[in-house]
Amino acid sequence: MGMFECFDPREGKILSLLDESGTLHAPPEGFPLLGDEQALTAYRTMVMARAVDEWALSLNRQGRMPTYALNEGQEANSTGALMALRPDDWFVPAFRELGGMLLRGLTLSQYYLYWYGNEEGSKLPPETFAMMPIAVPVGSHMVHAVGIAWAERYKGTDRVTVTFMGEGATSEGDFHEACNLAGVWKAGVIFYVQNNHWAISLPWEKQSASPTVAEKAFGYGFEGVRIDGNDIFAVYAAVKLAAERARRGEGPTLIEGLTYRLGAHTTSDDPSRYRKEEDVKRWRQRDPIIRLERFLLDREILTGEDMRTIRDECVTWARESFEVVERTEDPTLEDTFRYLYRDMPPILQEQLARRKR
Amino acid sequence: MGMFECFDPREGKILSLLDESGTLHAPPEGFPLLGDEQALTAYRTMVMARAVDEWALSLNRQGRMPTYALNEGQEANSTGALMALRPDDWFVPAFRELGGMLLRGLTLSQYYLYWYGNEEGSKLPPETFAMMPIAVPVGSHMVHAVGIAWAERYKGTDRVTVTFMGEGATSEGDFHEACNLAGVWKAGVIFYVQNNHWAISLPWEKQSASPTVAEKAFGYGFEGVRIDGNDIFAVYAAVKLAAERARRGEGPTLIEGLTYRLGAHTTSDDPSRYRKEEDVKRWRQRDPIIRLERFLLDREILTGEDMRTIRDECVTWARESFEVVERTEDPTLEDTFRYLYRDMPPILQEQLARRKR
Amino acid sequence: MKVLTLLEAVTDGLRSEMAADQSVVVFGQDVGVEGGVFRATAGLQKDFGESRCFDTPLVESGIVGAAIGMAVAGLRPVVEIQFCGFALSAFNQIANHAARIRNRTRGAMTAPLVIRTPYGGGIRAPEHHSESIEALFGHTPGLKVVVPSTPHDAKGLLISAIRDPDPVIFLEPARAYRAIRQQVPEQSYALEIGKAKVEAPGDDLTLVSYGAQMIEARQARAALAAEGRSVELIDLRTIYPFDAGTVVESVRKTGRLLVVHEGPQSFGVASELIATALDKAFDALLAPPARLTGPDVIVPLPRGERHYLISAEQVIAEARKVLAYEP
Amino acid sequence: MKVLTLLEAVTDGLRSEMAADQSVVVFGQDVGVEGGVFRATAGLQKDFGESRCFDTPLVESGIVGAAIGMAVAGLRPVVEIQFCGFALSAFNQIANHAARIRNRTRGAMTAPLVIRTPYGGGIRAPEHHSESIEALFGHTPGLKVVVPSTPHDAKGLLISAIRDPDPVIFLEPARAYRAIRQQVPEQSYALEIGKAKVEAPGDDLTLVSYGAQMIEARQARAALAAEGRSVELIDLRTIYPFDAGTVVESVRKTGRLLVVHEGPQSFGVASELIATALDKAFDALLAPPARLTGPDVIVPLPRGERHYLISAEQVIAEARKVLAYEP
Ligand SMILES: Cc1ncc(C[n+]2csc(CCOP(=O)(O)OP(=O)(O)O)c2C)c(N)n1
Ligand SMILES: Cc1ncc(C[n+]2csc(CCOP(=O)(O)OP(=O)(O)O)c2C)c(N)n1
Ligand SMILES: [Mg+2]
Ligand SMILES: [Mg+2]
Repeated sequence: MGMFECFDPREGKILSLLDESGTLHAPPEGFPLLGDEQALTAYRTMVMARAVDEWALSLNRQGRMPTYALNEGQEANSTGALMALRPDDWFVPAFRELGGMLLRGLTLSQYYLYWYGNEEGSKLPPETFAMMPIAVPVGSHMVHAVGIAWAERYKGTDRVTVTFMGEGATSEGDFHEACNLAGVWKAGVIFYVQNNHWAISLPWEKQSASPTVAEKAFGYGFEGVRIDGNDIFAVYAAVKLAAERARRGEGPTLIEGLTYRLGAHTTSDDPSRYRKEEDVKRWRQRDPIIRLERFLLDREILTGEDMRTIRDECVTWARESFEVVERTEDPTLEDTFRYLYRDMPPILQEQLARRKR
Repeated sequence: MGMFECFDPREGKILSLLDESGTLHAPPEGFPLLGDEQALTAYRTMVMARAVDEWALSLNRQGRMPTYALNEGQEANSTGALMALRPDDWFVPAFRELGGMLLRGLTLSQYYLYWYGNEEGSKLPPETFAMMPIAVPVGSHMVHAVGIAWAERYKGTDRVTVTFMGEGATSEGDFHEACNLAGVWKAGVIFYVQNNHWAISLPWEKQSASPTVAEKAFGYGFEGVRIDGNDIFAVYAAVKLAAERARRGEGPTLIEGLTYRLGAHTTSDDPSRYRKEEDVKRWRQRDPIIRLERFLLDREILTGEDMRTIRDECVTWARESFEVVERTEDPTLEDTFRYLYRDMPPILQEQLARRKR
Repeated sequence: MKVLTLLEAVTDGLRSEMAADQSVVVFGQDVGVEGGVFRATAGLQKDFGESRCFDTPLVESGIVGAAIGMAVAGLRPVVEIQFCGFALSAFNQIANHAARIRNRTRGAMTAPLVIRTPYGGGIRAPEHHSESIEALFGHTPGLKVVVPSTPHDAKGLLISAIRDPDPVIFLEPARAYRAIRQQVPEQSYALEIGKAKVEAPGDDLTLVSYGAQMIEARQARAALAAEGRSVELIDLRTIYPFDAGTVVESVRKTGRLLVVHEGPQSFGVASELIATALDKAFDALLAPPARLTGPDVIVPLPRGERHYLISAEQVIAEARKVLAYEP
Repeated sequence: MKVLTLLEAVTDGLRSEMAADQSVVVFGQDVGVEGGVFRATAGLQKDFGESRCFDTPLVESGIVGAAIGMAVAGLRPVVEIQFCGFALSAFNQIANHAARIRNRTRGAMTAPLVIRTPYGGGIRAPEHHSESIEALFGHTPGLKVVVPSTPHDAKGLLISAIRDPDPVIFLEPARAYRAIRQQVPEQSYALEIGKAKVEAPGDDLTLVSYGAQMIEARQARAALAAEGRSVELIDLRTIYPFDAGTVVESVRKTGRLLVVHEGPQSFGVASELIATALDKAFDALLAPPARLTGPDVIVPLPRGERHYLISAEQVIAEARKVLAYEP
């Protein structure tokens, strides 16, 4: 314990380094800082994620894209986290971690392909991505991360595992079983909770009577910390420290990133039914991208001109990537049967043959 | 919060009033004490529970009783708890709450009948017992208690609900969902965890990395307290306070009763495989019954003679009750079909008719 | 009478039972303020108050488990699971408690709760949003499993489910939610659970289906009628306890049986109906009873779903085979 | 060769795969120090160390979920669920993840794990310790479901299950754990999953069963032989993917089929085998294929269990009926 002593969530502490004005405050002793180059990478990644979302939304409105879940406003969480990890560290996402996925080298067209409704979008060889596919049953995947972390220790590697979830997912029984096992096994896993304040229409206050998500960790014998999830520097620092700790075999950490779902739950959702525009407006002030832009401008790492160029590149890339998707062959009848088992059993061969007629 | 302020489990505090020598220490201001009459009732109940177990064990060895779970050493927990509640408060047991069941007026022969392997043993009209049947799937019944507590509030009664579980049950996902719902609903429920240090062969230290069970409550926004579960006075006081709080609509409380499973997990288990006799010996010193006997003798509420008489009565009652069980008719073929639905559907009628031939 | 979609009929059924019986409470994820992800509970919180219709945290097992407690304490909880695929996390509560409390207590306690959940494919949804798991529930002793295929049945069967003294799994065909509009009585009415419906009489073939698949079954019957083949179309409506009598009677008349449904073939509904028909109508069979079901695969994502779903053409082709069979 | 009980054969199978493959790890509740509530893992922790065989907290869902992660990361986890009734709390992990990860990732990832769990009645146990839920798993696409009935098969099939590239539910007949002793080879051997076994040839009737029920099936075959009736006895061994070929071939020869098992009848294994036999052997049938199964009820507690379990006499009586049927 003690790594986050100065940020005990039970005392209302929150780790935040880059404020809304884009001013970077000196971190506590020993907390790592993103360098300028990294800040730039983070910026490109987040802007790309934003552009991907915006294009997906308009594609959905055009009837070219089925239900799609947006990352708008939450980009700093998975972006900062994945920048703090090694490429071979395991990444077990929920479904709002586009930034992190891009950093893992997932091509945009494959990402779009998933949401387009093609299983090829989740074809992720572990040796290439060290990343699990999107898990639709909320809260059920974190325990996989614990198993992966156990396996890596067993195999004698020092790879750590980060798993993401929303604050709503922390209500599911499997969250509890995952945390309890991680504590007992001292598993090298980081539970990153994106507390975006909403689970579809349910606000965080009604999700749990606990004042914070972070303090739930103490009931499992490990540390939890609350951070500003829209602050790329805070995310990077917290995950980096937690990862070092995990690598040293000192066990799990729970990080609650305070963030906000600026958009609808998915393209099928209408938030005006359950929340006020004012709240959303307030959070727009805290947009992780604007904040980083101000920082980059102040530091003269980027000019406004550069930023426009970056945004345009991203928009173009998004559009081109989706065109690839629309040109992609749909899965065949065989594909529907081929991947149930390594070797197709006779009963499936027969059902397939019958369908072919 | 604050009722158990002076006993924050995170500071290693434990509520204990009657020590092993039988000396009763003055409780903190406002903590209720069992009166002499009640202490006597508690004693009779616990001695009865012990006698019932001992006879069941020997019946099992004689091949007259199938697998049976013993309460030996844990009697004070459910006995003290049920004495602190109203007869109409709901009681949702696990399977080691014989003392509490006896206080609810469950006849010994019905209790034995359950373990004997006859569903009639669980025929418990709510209006008579306000008690749920024994729940075999560990950890799955606490959420029922939360639903019951919600329903009583909805119906406008002030009945509260107590549910029991072992420390092992707290690892199950349903424990988490029950606590989270109870917190969010401010349900009038008391989670009483009998931490008897073992879940079959798994010691508490390996069940969770949390130093205590009690502190898990804080992650759900309510209070948890650790008490000496072999101390009938401490149990009574803690449950009474928690019940008053629940009745006032102030929500749930988690009580961790520190106790010990002196016997085998069940009659099918051999603890010598996984634990040392010394540990058991140490806990025998803390036997809740011996402790209460010393108190009753000191206070001259009972003489040694009285105690022998009580024990003999209990032994006789146990034996007679089991004779009733052995004389009881086994369930019929019809019984096997009759209770699936209120009205037996044609398909079951037909399956039944076919079996009759 | 008013014209309603199946979805609106569900809301209407909930509404009328909530109005009639104070002990009916509706809860689940997003059912309150939001009115449900499909809007099945729209307006109920506004009209009946937060204590009658409310949102819960993300806890499928907890929702069902709490409903069991409420039911034992005398209420009539009607819970929603957003998609039936997510009901699997509540399977322990459903099968090991809800289905068993009456038998466990020899009738001293019951759990008269209703679990409403959309099922089936064809809605271009992500993974886990298109399953058909009625046979899992049907194989679990102590449960009743109901699947309406029309607005009229949806309201009447839901009302019966809520009044039923035992736990009922109420599977709502998502693909049919808005597909059909139908005249539905204003007032409350109950349709008997456990009764199949002969939707249209016929002599040459007994065609059995249920839920959204009834849409293609009806189209197939019409097409075959045009060819001069007379098909008796049966809507099973209850998966358990299923109405063997109606199916067998029809098969004894037609001598030919085709069962069509979306869910996996092995250990599925069609296999059960065929085995049952055999028990009771073997001598009357003119052709081997046939199954046209989903294969034993995972429902594909939208771009491949057409390979899984059963079209009217496929039903027609299969029916022709059964009709053509010469003993 | 050595003489082993089915239980000892399971331990022997685990032992030989653990010795052969470092990636095989065994865990679950009380499997380590204690060696399992049935002693199936006795001695493994002592011989292979705590990292190869260890105890977990009380978390069925967590056990299976963690095993999925380990399997994806390249291990071969073999987990024990103390009784199959408790596997229901892990059903979401089993059906929504273990069974789907290969298809979900188009073969990029697999979950080659084994879930060992005792099933079936007749052991005078409390509630939830006597269920037969093989059909629930069999109806779940992506799973393999294996049930051995002899020590020899138990070892060989368990070894195959551990080596299998896909998730396998390995159901161990608790009633047969110590009931049968048999010669079992010392060395390691694998028996093919998906293959039924014709245990004894016959011409008049095909009798199919599996697991502990094979005990009564064998007795029935012997008794009927004494009456001069020749019964072909088939041990199904794999519930999914089941061996339709072997069953159908036999039925085409005998023209008569009787399937016997403990689990509930509706949507059960017998119904599936009968529907399948019908697809492929209708013309060869001399009598309606018959089911003798557990009724659609909850397994009674010990004092009433005899009303549920199927005796050799019942099998004989049912077989006589099928044999006596005149077309
Ligand atoms: C087990 C399960 N229940 C319900 C759903 C439907 N659903 C999808 S996302 C969601 C809300 C999740 O909230 P949270 O965990 O906070 O993640 P967020 O959407 O806010 O990123 C729900 C209820 C689901 N996918 N899985
Ligand atoms: C879900 C489930 N898993 C496993 C079991 C088998 N089992 C019965 S009691 C028990 C240990 C329970 O430990 P604890 O909760 O501490 O209660 P205790 O036995 O100590 O009173 C286990 C593993 C069960 N009954 N239910
Ligand atoms: Mg959220
Ligand atoms: Mg215990």
